[in-house]
Amino acid sequence: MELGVYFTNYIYVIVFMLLGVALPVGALTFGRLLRPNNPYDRKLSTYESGIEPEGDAQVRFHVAYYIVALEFVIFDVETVFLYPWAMALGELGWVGLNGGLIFIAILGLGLAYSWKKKVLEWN
Amino acid sequence: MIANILTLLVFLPLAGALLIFTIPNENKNVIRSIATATSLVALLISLIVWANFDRGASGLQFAQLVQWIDIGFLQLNYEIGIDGLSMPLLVLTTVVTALAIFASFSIENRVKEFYIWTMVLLTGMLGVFVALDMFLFFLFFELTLIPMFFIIGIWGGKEKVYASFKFLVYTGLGSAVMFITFIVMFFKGAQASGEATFSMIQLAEVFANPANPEVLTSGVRAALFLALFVAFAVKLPVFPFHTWLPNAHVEAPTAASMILAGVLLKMGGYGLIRIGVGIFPDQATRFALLIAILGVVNIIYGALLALVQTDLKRLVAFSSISHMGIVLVGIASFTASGMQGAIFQLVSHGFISALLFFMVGAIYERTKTRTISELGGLSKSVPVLAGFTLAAAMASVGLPGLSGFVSELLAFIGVFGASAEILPAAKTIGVIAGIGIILTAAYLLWAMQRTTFGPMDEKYSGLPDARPLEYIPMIGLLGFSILIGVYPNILSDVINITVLDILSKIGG
Amino acid sequence: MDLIWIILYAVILLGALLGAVTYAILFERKVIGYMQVRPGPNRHGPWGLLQTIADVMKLLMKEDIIPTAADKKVFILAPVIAFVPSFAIFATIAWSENIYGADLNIGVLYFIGISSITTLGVLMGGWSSNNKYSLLGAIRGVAQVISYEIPLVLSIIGVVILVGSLNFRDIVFYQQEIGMWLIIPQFLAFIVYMISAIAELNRSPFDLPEAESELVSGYHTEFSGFRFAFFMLAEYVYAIAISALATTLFLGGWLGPAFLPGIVWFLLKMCLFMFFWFWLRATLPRARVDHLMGFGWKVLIPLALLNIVITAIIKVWMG
Amino acid sequence: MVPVELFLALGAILFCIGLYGVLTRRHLVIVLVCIELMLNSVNINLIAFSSIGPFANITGQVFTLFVITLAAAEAAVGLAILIALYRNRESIDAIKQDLLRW
Amino acid sequence: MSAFDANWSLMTPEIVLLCLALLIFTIDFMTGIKGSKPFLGRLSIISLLITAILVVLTNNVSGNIAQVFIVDKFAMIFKLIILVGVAFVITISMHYLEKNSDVYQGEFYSLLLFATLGAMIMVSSADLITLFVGLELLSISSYCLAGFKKRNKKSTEAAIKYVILGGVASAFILYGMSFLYGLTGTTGILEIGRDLGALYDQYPFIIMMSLLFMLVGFGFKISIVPFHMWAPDVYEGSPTPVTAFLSVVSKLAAFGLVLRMFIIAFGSIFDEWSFLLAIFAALTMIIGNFIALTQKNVKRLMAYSGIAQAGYLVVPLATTLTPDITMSIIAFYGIAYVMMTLGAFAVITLVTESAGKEDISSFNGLYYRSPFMAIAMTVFLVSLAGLPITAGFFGKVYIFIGAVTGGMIWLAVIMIATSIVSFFYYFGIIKQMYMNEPNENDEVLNPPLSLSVMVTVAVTVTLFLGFFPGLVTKYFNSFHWFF
Repeated sequence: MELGVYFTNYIYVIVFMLLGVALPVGALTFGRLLRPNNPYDRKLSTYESGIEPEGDAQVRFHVAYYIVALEFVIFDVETVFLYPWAMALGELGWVGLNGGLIFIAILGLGLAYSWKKKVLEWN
Repeated sequence: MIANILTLLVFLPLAGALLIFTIPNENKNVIRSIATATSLVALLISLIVWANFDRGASGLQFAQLVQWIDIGFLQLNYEIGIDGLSMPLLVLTTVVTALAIFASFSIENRVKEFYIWTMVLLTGMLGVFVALDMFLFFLFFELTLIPMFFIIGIWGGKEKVYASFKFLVYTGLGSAVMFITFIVMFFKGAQASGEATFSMIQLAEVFANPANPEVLTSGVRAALFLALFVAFAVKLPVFPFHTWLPNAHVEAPTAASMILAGVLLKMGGYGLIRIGVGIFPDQATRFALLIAILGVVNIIYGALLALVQTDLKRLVAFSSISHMGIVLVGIASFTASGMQGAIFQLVSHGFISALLFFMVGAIYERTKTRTISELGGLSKSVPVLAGFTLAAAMASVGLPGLSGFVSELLAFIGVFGASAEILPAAKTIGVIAGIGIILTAAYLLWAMQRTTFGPMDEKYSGLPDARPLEYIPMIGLLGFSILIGVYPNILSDVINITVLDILSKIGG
Repeated sequence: MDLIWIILYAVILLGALLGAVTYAILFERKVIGYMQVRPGPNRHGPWGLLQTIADVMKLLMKEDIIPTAADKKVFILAPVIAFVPSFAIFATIAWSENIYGADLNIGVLYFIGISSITTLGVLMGGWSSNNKYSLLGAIRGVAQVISYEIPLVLSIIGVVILVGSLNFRDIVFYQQEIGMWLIIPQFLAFIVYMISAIAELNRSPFDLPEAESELVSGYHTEFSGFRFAFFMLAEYVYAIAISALATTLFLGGWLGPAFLPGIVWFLLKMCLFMFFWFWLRATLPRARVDHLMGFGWKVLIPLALLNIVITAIIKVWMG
Repeated sequence: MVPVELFLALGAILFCIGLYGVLTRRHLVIVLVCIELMLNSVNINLIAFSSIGPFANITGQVFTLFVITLAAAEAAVGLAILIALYRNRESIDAIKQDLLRW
Repeated sequence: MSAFDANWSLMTPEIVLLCLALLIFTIDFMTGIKGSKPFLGRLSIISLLITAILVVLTNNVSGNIAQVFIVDKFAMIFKLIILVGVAFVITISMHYLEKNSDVYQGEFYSLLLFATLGAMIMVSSADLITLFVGLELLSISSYCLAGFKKRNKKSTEAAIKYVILGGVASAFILYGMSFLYGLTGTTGILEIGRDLGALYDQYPFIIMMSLLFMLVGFGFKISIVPFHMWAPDVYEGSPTPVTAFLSVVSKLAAFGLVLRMFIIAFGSIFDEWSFLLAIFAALTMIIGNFIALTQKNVKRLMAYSGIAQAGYLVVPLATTLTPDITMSIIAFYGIAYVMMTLGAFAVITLVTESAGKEDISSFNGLYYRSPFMAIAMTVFLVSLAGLPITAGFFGKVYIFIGAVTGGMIWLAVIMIATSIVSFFYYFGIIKQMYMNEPNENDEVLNPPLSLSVMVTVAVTVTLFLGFFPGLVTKYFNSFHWFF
């Protein structure tokens, strides 16, 4: 049964993931037996180069980070389309090529736009 | 020339409006002259029509039919024509409007707009009286709405905005009901005859055809007729749809009040006779009692309220309501004289109420008050104005020799002669209506007594009397009233055959 | 029955990876040491072979500190989230013609998809620590990783166009078929891939998120003991994975002269890449953050797009 | 074989959770996330139909690709607007966005 | 027929518009982002006109691309309406942007063009996927446009509300679509329409649910009650030309979508949804008109007015008529709606930008300040109110007659009754213009030539269609609307 093979492959994936979880859990549990445990306030305080931590650390980020995130979302999702296209290009022929090139051209235009708008400049 | 004369008449004022539009604001006198000239030409044309009207022929004259809009299942025609019913009203419209324009020379602000709107209004009113296609009728009916809204709203008195909106919404609602009814009639007609038309004449035939009982059941006809009645009742106005009228009349500028009372109300009565009775004669007779009772209520209610008014213009406004009741009673009698009385009343009230409003306006212009108790002794300070006011009041009361008398007399003859099948309690109704007439005499005479006679207030001593220009509307309107009063044949000549036509449908 | 084999395969691979990471770290320290003309670790065991093991033991016995200000649940979860995907990637790597785990038809996509989850672990770690350095480090790290992920992903598309499949084995078979490693027709893609891979791995010269001089230790400042170890482990496992991917995509996977078995060729090529990473670290200074971001967006992405266009045209042209 | 109804139920549950979140949450980022959840429930439906539906074919998966993309685009725009909003108002609490009321 | 041997030339207008939009976009960022760029506005208008010409030229024959993209009379008329509408919106924008220099002009125009493209794809699509892509292209561009004044608190708030509710609406539409796909195994609207009748006997509940979900989503997009809550907020906050765009182009395009979806895909189960739509239409007309009465902000007022107008537009869809007649009615009203609403928005933009506030009182004494604009506005408002002799009047008459023909007299009566209610607020503005004195600091308005020309065109068409509706309707009646 073809579906069987198909799913077997994913059983690999699941096993790997479970093992991946098991290792840190096991190691940390095992480590508990070995390691000392002597917490006190000073030790548990946040590290801030030795001085008293000041204010909340979860501060606002510079807006550039958001913009990078947005750019990423756009371009990353665009690649979602490029993968199937790339795979099937052999059969799609010229029609497929034209479509893809238009797509990439628009993508490139978007990139040029953000470039020109200085979104890509850090600071 | 004669063939297209109605079209010319209807759209002439519109052309005048366009001409005025091109004149700069500052040239007030030029604008006034154009408006006057236009209205006078319109008057002239209407008189030509009057002269050429074949008094002996039944049916429509000067008819014209042009296909206008064709939307597949919906054909609209530009179908116009007049008969004895619309002829007098056409002349009434041109006369009152022309005289109202004379009366409006005192308006100084935004003259251009005023005359543009007046001209548009004139087109609308004339259109209503000549339209034979119901859709066209509706269009013209609506066309009167916007100009009047503006005229009341811009040039009106203190409460002008309230009054204009009340006018807009009431009459708008009336139009909506009318429109819905028209469309339903259109569909029912199409269902019955297979031919989709808005033509009043064709529809009248379709609806009169007894071969269409399944589609046009008595219930459907009754509903349609009542809906039409409500629609026109707003305009006429019939109690309880009358509340817009006092506001609108009181707040409107003199000229607009004249047109409003003189012509606009007549559109309601005209519509009722033309479409309501014309297409649903059987239903009209069926509801004759209802119409008559409403008419009586109108008469009494209007008169009673007029009795307690302190504001002269308001009093005149309520007298209009009262007088319109007579139209209803006249129609409800379904006799030749009753119907004639109704039409006579429409015309005669057009002249008289216009005159009354003009007089009130003229007095107000001088004394700056309309409160009855503050006036007094006007006959001493402004004898000519007081005289004409008195004459107008007398005409309104129905003094013999004036038009009011003729119409009331005809209506009463009609009521008392009505067949018992159609109008059961005719005599009672007649008597109660008669009481209403007495009340009319009471409030008008009382008001006259308090305003024109009595001791003269010192502050009114130096008031100027009628200006030459004011003589034109005064004499004109009173003249027509007297003319009809002493020579009613001039009108009944024209009306007669049409009235008989209408009555013949009732099968009486 | 199958399941047992699968588990066995996974366990063996895990063991191998742990060993590989252990010695990769040693390898790195040695390589850099020699390059800087010093011996590197040499006290524990012959040539310092036991150095990393000692380090691991030390980490295992370190006290486990979770700062009071930290968001405890996320803090505990973060290293696991960072490690699991980097290990799960290996489920699909084909070591040789016959040694492979999941033979996924979407292998490359799986690789890319799973590997980007690691970023989440980094972000969670940085954020949950409630420490300014950690947060800044994490944010910077994420910004860098996602910026370079795009050219990385785009560069692979060139290969996909040529091969017409996302399966790792198909990719290698294709190279066998045309008798050429894809590094030759896809040289541009290879360059883009290499550079973005370095940034993806947060390795020098793009190791800004961990810039000790500026941010103490980046996102894992507050992590200690084995929690810290798992971040490090994830990093190295990921480095191996990227090397394995590069090997498959560009260097013909297990292909090589027949005197050595395929898997050995594969591992050798992987080691070459590993060495390359370490070499760079010893050689190049750290890049400036604005240069870094600008480079990715303004140079690598256009280059990758250009590569796709050229490859696509050639592919269709050739039929 | 897993019946398609189970996937549909999962989709429905996700959709409801998303809708509930949109309606009740005050933090606008979470609201946006909930919208994503709703869109993903659609994806589950489509994929389920596409693989084990009564008329299983590839179209559903293609549709899913588009949904994912457009969801991402929408999220991107939503977040961008959110940033602008935050800069203007110093708050992304849904309840506090009340300049526009009648 | 597959996509490979399809007649792609059918898509010429869209492709050309895309290229031109990208060109404008490129020119914009190549010439620096900021600064006044009226030439881009002019270029955009020219692009739209070119596209409009192409739309007419390529629509001689009906055709389709792989059953995904359809070209028929329906698409043609809607595209023309959309293109003309956008051209008007851009004319308004050019004036607006001159007054608001903080807005990035080129982006504004190109976003408008992209949105237009989305709208065009929407009305031409015959596949759920294409349809959805078009819808989102339009929606996402609109979200950006709504928040275009990014330093303005109201604008960003409007945008975020729009994004959230738009997103939810999209989710609803998609959720409904997913079931439709699942049951039929296809996303082609024509095929769905063919299969649905039979399937409905089998799965009435699921199909009804799918339909309801889509109705909710589409209801949001065309802002019918009870899914209208976003519209007033978004309309008020958005820059005025964007409000115009949303209330006209966006709404009509979404409406085109609804029509194609309901007439073609759900046509075979008409009886199941027509009454529901009728109720929605009635609610929309009633609530839209009544709430509009209380509005003091002119854009908000136009929003409620737009909601009410959407109600009128739904009426023909809910009545039993042949699709061709339904379409004639809607198309006629659509044209009238574009002309009167955009004309009104042109005047509103002029007035509010000069006054610096959006209160209705900014219309005080407009007649003294610019008689032409006041008269034009009067024509538009009278048309919106549905009084003769204007395009709006005949549009309503047409709808009304359609409703009566279709046997929904009660709906027709509600329509007329609510029209009367609308007199209050439309004439309220007229009152401000004619019966109030101008505000203290208001000066004489000097509209730019382009705006005057646009308003003139709108007035002319509004009046012309009022006098001679037959010319257009005769043409429409000769159509076979759907492919």
